Amino acid sequence: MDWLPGAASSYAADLDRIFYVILAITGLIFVGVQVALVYFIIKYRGRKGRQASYVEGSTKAEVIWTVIPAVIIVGIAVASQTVWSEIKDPNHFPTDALEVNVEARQFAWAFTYPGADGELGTDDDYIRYNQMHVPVNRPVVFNLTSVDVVHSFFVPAFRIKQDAVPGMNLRAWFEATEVGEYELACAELCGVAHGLMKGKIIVLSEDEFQSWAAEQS
Amino acid sequence: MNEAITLPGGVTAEPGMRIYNQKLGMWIFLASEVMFFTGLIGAYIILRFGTTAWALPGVPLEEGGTPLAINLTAFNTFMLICSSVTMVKAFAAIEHGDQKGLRRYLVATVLLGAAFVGIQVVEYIALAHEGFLPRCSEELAAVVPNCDLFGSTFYTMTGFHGTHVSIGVLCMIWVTVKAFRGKYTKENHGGVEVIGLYWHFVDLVWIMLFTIVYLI
Amino acid sequence: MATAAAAAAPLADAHHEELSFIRKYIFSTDHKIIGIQFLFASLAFLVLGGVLAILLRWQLGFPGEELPGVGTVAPKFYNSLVTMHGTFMVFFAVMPLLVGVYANYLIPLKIGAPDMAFPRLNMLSFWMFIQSGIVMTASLFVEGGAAGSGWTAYAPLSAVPQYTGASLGQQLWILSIVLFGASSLLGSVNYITTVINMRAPGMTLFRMPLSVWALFITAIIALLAIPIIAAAVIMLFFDLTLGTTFFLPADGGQPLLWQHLFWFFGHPEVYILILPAMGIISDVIANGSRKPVFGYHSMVLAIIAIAFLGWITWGHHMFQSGMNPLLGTSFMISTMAIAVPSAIKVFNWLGTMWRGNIRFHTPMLWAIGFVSLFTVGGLSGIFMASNAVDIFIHDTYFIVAHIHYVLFGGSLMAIFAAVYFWFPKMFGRMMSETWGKIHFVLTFIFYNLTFFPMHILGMAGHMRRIYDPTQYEFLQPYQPMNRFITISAILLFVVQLPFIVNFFWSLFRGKKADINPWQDNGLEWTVPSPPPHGNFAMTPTVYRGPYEFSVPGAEADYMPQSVPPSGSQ
Amino acid sequence: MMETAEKKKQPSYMLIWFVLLVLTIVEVGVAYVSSLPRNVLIVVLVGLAIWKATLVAMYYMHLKFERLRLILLATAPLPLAIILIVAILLEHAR
Repeated sequence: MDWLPGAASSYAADLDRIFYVILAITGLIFVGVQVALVYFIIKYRGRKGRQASYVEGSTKAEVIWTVIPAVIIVGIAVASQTVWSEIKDPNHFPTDALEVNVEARQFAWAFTYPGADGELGTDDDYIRYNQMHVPVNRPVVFNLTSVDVVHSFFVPAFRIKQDAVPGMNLRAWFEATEVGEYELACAELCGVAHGLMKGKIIVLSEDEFQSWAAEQS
Repeated sequence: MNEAITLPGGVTAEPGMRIYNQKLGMWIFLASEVMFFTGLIGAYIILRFGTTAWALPGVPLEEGGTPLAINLTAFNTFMLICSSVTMVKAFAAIEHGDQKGLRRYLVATVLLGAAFVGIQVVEYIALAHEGFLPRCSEELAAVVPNCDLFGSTFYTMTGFHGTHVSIGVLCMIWVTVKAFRGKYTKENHGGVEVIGLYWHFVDLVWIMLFTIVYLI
Repeated sequence: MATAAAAAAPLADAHHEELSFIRKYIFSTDHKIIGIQFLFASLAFLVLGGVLAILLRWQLGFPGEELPGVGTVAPKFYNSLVTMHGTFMVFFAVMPLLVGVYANYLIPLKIGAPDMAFPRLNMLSFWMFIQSGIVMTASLFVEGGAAGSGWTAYAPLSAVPQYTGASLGQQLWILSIVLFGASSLLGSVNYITTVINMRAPGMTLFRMPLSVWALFITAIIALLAIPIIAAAVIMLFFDLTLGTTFFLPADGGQPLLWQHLFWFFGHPEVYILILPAMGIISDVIANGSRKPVFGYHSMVLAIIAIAFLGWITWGHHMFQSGMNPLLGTSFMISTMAIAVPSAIKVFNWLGTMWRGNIRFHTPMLWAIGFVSLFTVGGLSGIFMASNAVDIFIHDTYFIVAHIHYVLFGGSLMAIFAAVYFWFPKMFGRMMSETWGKIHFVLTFIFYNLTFFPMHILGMAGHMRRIYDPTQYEFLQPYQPMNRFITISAILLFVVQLPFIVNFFWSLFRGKKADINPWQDNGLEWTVPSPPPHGNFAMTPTVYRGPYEFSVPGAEADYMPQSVPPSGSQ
Repeated sequence: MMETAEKKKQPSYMLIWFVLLVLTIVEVGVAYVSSLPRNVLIVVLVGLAIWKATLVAMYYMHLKFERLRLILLATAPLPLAIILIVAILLEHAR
């Protein structure tokens, strides 16, 4: 059962777990409903001389199938909330992270890295387009903005998606756990070349990243 | 249980709201109008709270004051309130079968409503001369904070209200003509009541808009 | 019953002769004619929406290849296709098919009223709908192309012509939506007034069939939701034309404001599209099972609960939009809550079939298909209600699969059930049962072949609304599946042909229908097929609930609502 | 106010008009004399506006004299309006 793309970030496994739990629960209900439907169709198919039972309802049955879904739903909500706040709540963002500015525009991504001084907004910052180099096993917090329309930063392998809204500075984070190249896509319809607005996330080992960074400045 | 009730407007209603269709329909329509103005006013509130600076009344224009003429509009508000009372007086008159009173008060309502629209047009022209438009002139944009946003919301909200008043005046003229032809009686005057509901609603919206747009 | 019908017929004929053809069939104020007009118009838009879908599916299955006889699909045109397919299907096909057709046709007949409360407004409503449809269709052909910002028209993409390249197209889109909104508003005022004020004696609120309940609640939702979209698109229009700055961040505007306003309308809109379907399905399943609806009162409460919850869940469309994360939590909870009344409905439909004596007439087949497929759509909704899972599946094909399971597998299945069910009443002739069943089986198969694989694409991370999936390495292994979906979609489109042929053939050549071909209980089955102008020869009196099937001791297994209790006359 | 409510059939329309007029004058006055803190001023002005609007709805639109069902119908949109505005405002309370 490997329907989700290969996971390569620290929180991907948590998100996938909830996905598969929901899949299991809904799958069970799905099979239950369809089997009941088919069974009823065969069992209670119309025959001459037979009459349907005059049943108007059953409070007991209805209470049961109100309460059970409600309980399941509460369970799913609680589990989701934990992962949601892990990924999206700014108060839970990792602190010792590499900070990068990400600017989306029609139809490219611009990544601003802090230079040698490690701080953004200084003279030694440098910008790279459509390719984002990040170190493995170190959190990356990025400030996401847009120049023109709403875009969305989506890296399937990292399970991260965050809209880039013009006029807003939104923050998000990920921590890559495996060295390699991953595709970055725009997930929000953003104009004529929306489908071509792609980039690459290149995850390097810490040493490689340091030497890459040294080359840039 | 099966009793049919004849109501103003000559309509027979079955057990339901026990008011005639036209009046019920107008109330339902007004419910949707509430949501329409909620959309506009809500957008204004959100845009305004999303920014820090806004043009305030009682402050000179040069120091970031409002370009709006509040005294003129306060007078206009007064006229709209007056038109509401003449409208309700017209309704009270025909409830007693007073044809003369109905006509006199309806004419007064039409005139007051038309005057409101007229003053609003004068206000718009004056503001446009000052350079206050959905896109402000550069001189004005230099002094009025968020002038473009102010202009956008101001013209949209007051413009839609003005459109509602204008439609109301047109309908009112039609009702007045019918009143002069003696179409309304003590028993049958649904038209006056229904147009009255619309008229008071437009007045009510203005009461909110005046406070929100001009005074806050 | 028979005597009432006989008495009504000559009276109706006498009335009809006074009307010219134009007054009778074109500018008619008769709710039945208006319903039928809506039926023809919105079926035409349904076909148009289908053609657009095939074009965009072609590009996804065979990127860049030439569609025989049409040519290749350019990226800009592709965006217009995405936008217009959504727009036509939501506003001009599904919504008028459910609300325009069946609210108009069924409400007065089912509550025992001679017509709508405001027949002339009703006519106006239809002609405004036609106008808005013409404007929207025209926008496909203007310079710069049709609107290309999605049916959600997210600002600022939609607010600045340079961003999409469509200027006039976007403006016409807005104009059409405003006209459409006005038309729906007039309709809603009419439906609500009619249901409140014009019920026949004895037709208490809890004797109304669930279809009328659902249409009533739907009308309330439309009444209060549509003004919001009207306000929003008008502001968008001013941004485009008058230089206002509501949604333009450079001048202080807020893009998220658009999303809030749009989804504050948009989410209730989803329930406008599904609640009437649920009501119709309840009627058909009770009829097919020859049993009362299981838990009638809780079905009504579930409709009301879904309608109310629909107002406080719009934020789940915006989990990834940069909305306050705390707001995201509350929206997840309210969204999850909707699963409960939805589950009640599904289980109660199953309960209705349980121990029934099921007749598999064509409408019943579609109703069973509805229950089966709506379950899938409802369950897949739980994935995106979970704000954590939504981070991954938002804006992927998982969402596309979900909305199509709800709107096609749900709403459209119900629409077909309704067309087959009420066709005899509308036109006085039966549709072919054999061809109806063939239509159902083929649609059911190709429907699932088209939309089920989209779940798998979504799980793989396939973004929606992208022009060419082969541009992405991680999507290339899924291209065969995309191709499979496209071929299935074309076949799904083709197998609607039996329906079209059956519909028009039956219109002229179908077997004559008698008053009550399905042996149903509703008041509409006590008048001739088609019913005369004014519907009822004399106002009916209602003595019982809508679902008294198989009452123990009764002669027949159905008992129309106007049959007095035995013993009294 | 109390007297008008008692005379159920014939509220004194002129009295309501007078109250509305006075409230309007008070509003404009309050807006100009901005010695009050901004937030208090906003609350006071909106409160006055709601008071005036309620008077119009109650007496001129006769809502006070209608059946409860109609009152419910007429006020049904208000909770929705409040939900919309409050929820979006929370957005900015970040």
